[in-house]
Amino acid sequence: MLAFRAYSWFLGRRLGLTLLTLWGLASLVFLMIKLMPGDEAQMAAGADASAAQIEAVRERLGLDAPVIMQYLSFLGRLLRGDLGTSIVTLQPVLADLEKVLPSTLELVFVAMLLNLAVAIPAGIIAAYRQGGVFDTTSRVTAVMLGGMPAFWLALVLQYVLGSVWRVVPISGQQGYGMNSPVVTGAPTVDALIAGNFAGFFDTLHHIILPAAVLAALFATQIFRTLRAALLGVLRSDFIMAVRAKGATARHMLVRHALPNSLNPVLTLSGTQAGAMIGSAVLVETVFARQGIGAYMFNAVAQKDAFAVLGSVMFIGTVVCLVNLIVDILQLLVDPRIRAAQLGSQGQ
Amino acid sequence: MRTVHPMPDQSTVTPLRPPLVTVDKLTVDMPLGRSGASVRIVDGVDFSIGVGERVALVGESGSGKSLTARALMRLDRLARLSGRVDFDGTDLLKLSDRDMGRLRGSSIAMVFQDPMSFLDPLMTIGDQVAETLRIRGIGKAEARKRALAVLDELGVDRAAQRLDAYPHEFSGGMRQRVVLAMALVGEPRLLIADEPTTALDVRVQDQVLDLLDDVSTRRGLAVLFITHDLGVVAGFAERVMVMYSGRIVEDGEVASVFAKPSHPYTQGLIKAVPRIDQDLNTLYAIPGAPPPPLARPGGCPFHPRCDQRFERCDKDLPMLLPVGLSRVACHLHDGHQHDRKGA
Amino acid sequence: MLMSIDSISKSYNAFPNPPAKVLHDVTLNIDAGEAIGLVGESGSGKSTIAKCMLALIKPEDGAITYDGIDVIHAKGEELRRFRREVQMVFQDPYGSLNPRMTVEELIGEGLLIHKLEPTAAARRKRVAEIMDMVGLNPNDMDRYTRSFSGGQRQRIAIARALVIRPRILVCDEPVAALDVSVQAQVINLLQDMQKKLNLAIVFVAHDLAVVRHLCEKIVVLHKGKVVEQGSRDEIFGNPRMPYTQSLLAAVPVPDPVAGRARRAARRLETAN
Amino acid sequence: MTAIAQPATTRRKEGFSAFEIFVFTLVIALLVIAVFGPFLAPDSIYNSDIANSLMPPSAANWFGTDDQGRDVFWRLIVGAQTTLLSAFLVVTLYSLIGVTLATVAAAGPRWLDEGLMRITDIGLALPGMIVALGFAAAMGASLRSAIIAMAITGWPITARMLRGIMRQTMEQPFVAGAQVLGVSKWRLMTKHVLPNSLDVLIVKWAGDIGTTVLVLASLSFIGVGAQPPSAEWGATIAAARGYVSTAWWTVVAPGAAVAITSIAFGLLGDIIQVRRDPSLRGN
Repeated sequence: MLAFRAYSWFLGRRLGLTLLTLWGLASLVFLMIKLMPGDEAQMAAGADASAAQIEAVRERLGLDAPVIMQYLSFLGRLLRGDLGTSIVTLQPVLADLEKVLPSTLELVFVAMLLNLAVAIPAGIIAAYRQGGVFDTTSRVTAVMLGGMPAFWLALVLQYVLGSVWRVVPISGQQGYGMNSPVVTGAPTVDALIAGNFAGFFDTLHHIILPAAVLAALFATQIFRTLRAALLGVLRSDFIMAVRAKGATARHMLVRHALPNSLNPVLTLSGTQAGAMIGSAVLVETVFARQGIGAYMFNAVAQKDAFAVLGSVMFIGTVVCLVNLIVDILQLLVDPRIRAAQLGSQGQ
Repeated sequence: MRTVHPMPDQSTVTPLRPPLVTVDKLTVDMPLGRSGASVRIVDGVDFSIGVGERVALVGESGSGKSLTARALMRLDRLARLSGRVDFDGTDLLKLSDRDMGRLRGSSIAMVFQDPMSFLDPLMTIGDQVAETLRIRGIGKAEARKRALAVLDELGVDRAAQRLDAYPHEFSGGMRQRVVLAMALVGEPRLLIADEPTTALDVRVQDQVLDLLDDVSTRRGLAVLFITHDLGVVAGFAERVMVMYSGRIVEDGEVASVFAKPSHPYTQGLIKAVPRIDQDLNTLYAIPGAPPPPLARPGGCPFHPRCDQRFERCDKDLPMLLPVGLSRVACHLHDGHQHDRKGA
Repeated sequence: MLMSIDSISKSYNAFPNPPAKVLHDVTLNIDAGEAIGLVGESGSGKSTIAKCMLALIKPEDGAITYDGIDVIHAKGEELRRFRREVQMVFQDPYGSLNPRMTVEELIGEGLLIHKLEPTAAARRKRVAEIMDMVGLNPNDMDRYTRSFSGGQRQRIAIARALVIRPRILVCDEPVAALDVSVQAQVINLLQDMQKKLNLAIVFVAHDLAVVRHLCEKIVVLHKGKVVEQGSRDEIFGNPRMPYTQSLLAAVPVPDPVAGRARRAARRLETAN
Repeated sequence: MTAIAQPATTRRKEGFSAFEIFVFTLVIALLVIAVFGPFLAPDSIYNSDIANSLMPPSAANWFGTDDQGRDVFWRLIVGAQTTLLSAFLVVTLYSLIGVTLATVAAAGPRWLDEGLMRITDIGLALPGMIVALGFAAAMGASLRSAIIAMAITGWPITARMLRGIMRQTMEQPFVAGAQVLGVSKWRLMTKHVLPNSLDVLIVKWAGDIGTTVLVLASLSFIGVGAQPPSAEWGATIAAARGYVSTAWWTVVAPGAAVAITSIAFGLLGDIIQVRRDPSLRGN
């Protein structure tokens, strides 16, 4: 009974916080719109709109009303899914973004896999042989990678691996003639649905470098967090008790230190899943991939302010929802994290 | 450089029983940062523990008592050890890590001060107690059965149902029983107990002491009991060793040490403890404080606080020498008392 | 009667679990100049009572009165007088002194904030006097507490509390973290100060032997309730409540003969 | 009761390792370049010289020239000032916001603390760079916009961390001691709580400079930060982006400058942290 109460309390709190965050995000975006220099109606209508068109937009957006009314109607429009209209594509921003979201999610998914697949084993080995050659090299690598600008790393690797060595395609998401019918919008998935295996491997070939660049940035954080957590646990008292039982170093690490260190890593990777969507802005455009990052980049380049702010609202919302899902998954999947999250009221 | 005494039998009190562990000139150095410098926490300790004997090691903070105990099991990975620790004919300090690992838990086991921080919060009690056996390749069912038997023996209520409970679901006294079960399940011959009752309330402490008393009698288990509480020593141990500043300063039968302590530090310590069974106007207070390991005074380390010090005390380090049935490291007792009269 | 605590209760919020009640209708009185011991095991609520007496936390029910001041609702000048006249010493000699203040700043802070000495020079002189009184070297005034031992720190803490001449000193396990050989120094100092300054001391402890040594009046607590209270002779010579008896019986004695006899008797009792 | 307790009395000063000296030298060199760089650079780097554009590295132009024929090396030296000064400004601004909010939250009544921390939670849950990008784009893409945008999105971590530490410090017995003595709330916070909580922030500060240099360069690259012809490093990379296959040095040099600066300040933060708490050594 108590557990049920604790669960619903946790879930309720988590949901409430997500709603609060979305409201905060909406308010920030509204503030951004108000910060824009110049006449909002003029901007929304586009540079070569006639006076009548501008007035029509002013009317539609209710820009003559007091700010508080404007704010409320802005929130109302958001609730109806209206993120504004791009002055370049003349399409609703939401419609534009929905088209490219799967491609970004695909990139983030692959990057997340790479991130965890590299960082977690590396963190474990580094902690297991603290101060050894592997530990030292991987720490130096982590420091270097963590300090490099992601977009620059993308440019350099693209040049070296794509142009000079030709190991991977320079850009795009699939080779010429490899297209599969668009179903989901994520190229790898579409290729699989079409049964186009050559196309599937081609899309993987295209995604590997962008995903690796995106992953590099985040893998350094996972590596450092896991390694520090493992070493911290290895220094704790109960590890001495396990030593006193005659356990080997390996047994201590796998059976005791690792389970006790995973919590911060899982929490971090949850946050990272969201942050990666934001960081796609830095990578997608370099590799000429479709996606919300590239969309946003182009919007900035074309001074399409409503598309930029619509994207901010959209990405922020996706990040919040991803964080919420990851938190709930953590709670459901691992009973240990459940215990830690809900607190232990034993005795 | 100190002279090495070639006759170990002279500098060791003969235990009542055949010796199980003989420690000879054990030193423990802890590194300071990465500069390569280190500080000597335990400075040449000699003692032995007989089969089934209960020995208390008493000392204050910085005396090196805990590190001495851990050194017997080589538990501190950073510590640099030298000397000999002879257990059943093998020098533990010379064993490979793998062989030492085999000995831990099965021949020598340890219980610790704060049971909660010495239990893995994410593993069930049953698994933690059985782990000692599982590490040695004993099957899951068998290990669980024996874990249950030990928990029962130690008076854990409804042990069978609670095998799958986690440490946070136990009270302080029960946790100490679990830690004790973890130590005893491998049927060791020596149990090192590092302040096992310090964090407990008196009534629980009393129960744990009774338990330890029973188990050691029943199993013929030798116990090295580390504590700072002289009351606990008097009620539990047969022999007491008093440590000060990294050295043993007095070692003897509990009855004779308490009745007639020889070292001024032991004398002061016994007089300084407030007693539940007596009214005193003022407690005897030893002036000053125990020195931190980096600032140990030369000569006898106790001399700055000693009310019986004389000329030699700040110059020569007293050796631990036989005095009656005990051993004492004090210039008052090393056969040069006439020096003092002359001074 | 200097301070009276009248049936106070206190619970702690443990949301989402139900609140935990740690004090149930606790009543006790403190007279000027007396030393009173609050003893109990962990979870007995003894430290919570000390915090209530110092107005660090507020009980939900009941009243605390100090020399005509309603402590729970005191404000302004009344609260200032209460803060000047009721002081405390903590258990942890390492955490109880601000590491970024010199000994002079630490001990002189009370004089400064209560404006008891107008000039820095006068404050300095008072600090030197009190340091001398508690057995510290006044030349150490400009040092930070980092390099002081646990016992010296407790002396600093006592000097810091006593320099503004309080009438009640609440000591929460002041010797529990000290080495045995140093513990006696601090106990003797407290005893000394109590007599010299006609100070009322509230001594919170789990160690009955220390309490017996220091306090004329003893209050035994168990699970947030007062189980028994009385004079030293009553509690130690003729305890009435079974809880008090079991508590006393469990205290180890540093004497092998007496200690073994006590334990044997006790085990016989539990066996029956 | 362990023998090796008593950290206070056994604390010792240790010398600096070669690695630490290397990092200090690097940081100091960067600061010196940032302060004096613009005074040393030849005037020619402000004018374009199309005849000499995209020349590879040589004795005359160590890092080659860019598409405008300007010397890449000297533009980096000049850009160091813009880049580092902006980063310092950003970190100082958001630290001030963070410290103020944390102090108010820690000292204030429960409802205020709760309210401020929920606002902080919102800030923490949002992707900082995206929100900063939005602000900068809305205010009109410029270095000034990017700095303001980063300052108003950067404070939540500082505020959350410091508030946590201050709450911990307030649990320390010496704070209760000061309360019993009757010190005012102002004195309690400024004299007892803040001084014992701030040093963690100083460690974070060094690392934050490194991170800020990175994010600032990213914003400039996306186009909402410094605009060409600014010598700010991110803007330089953005401007040179199209020449990566024909003149790699125009991209590699400024990116390396960003990386070295961010790594140097990150390492500085690590060193200070290990010095404060030697048990972290090797992390």
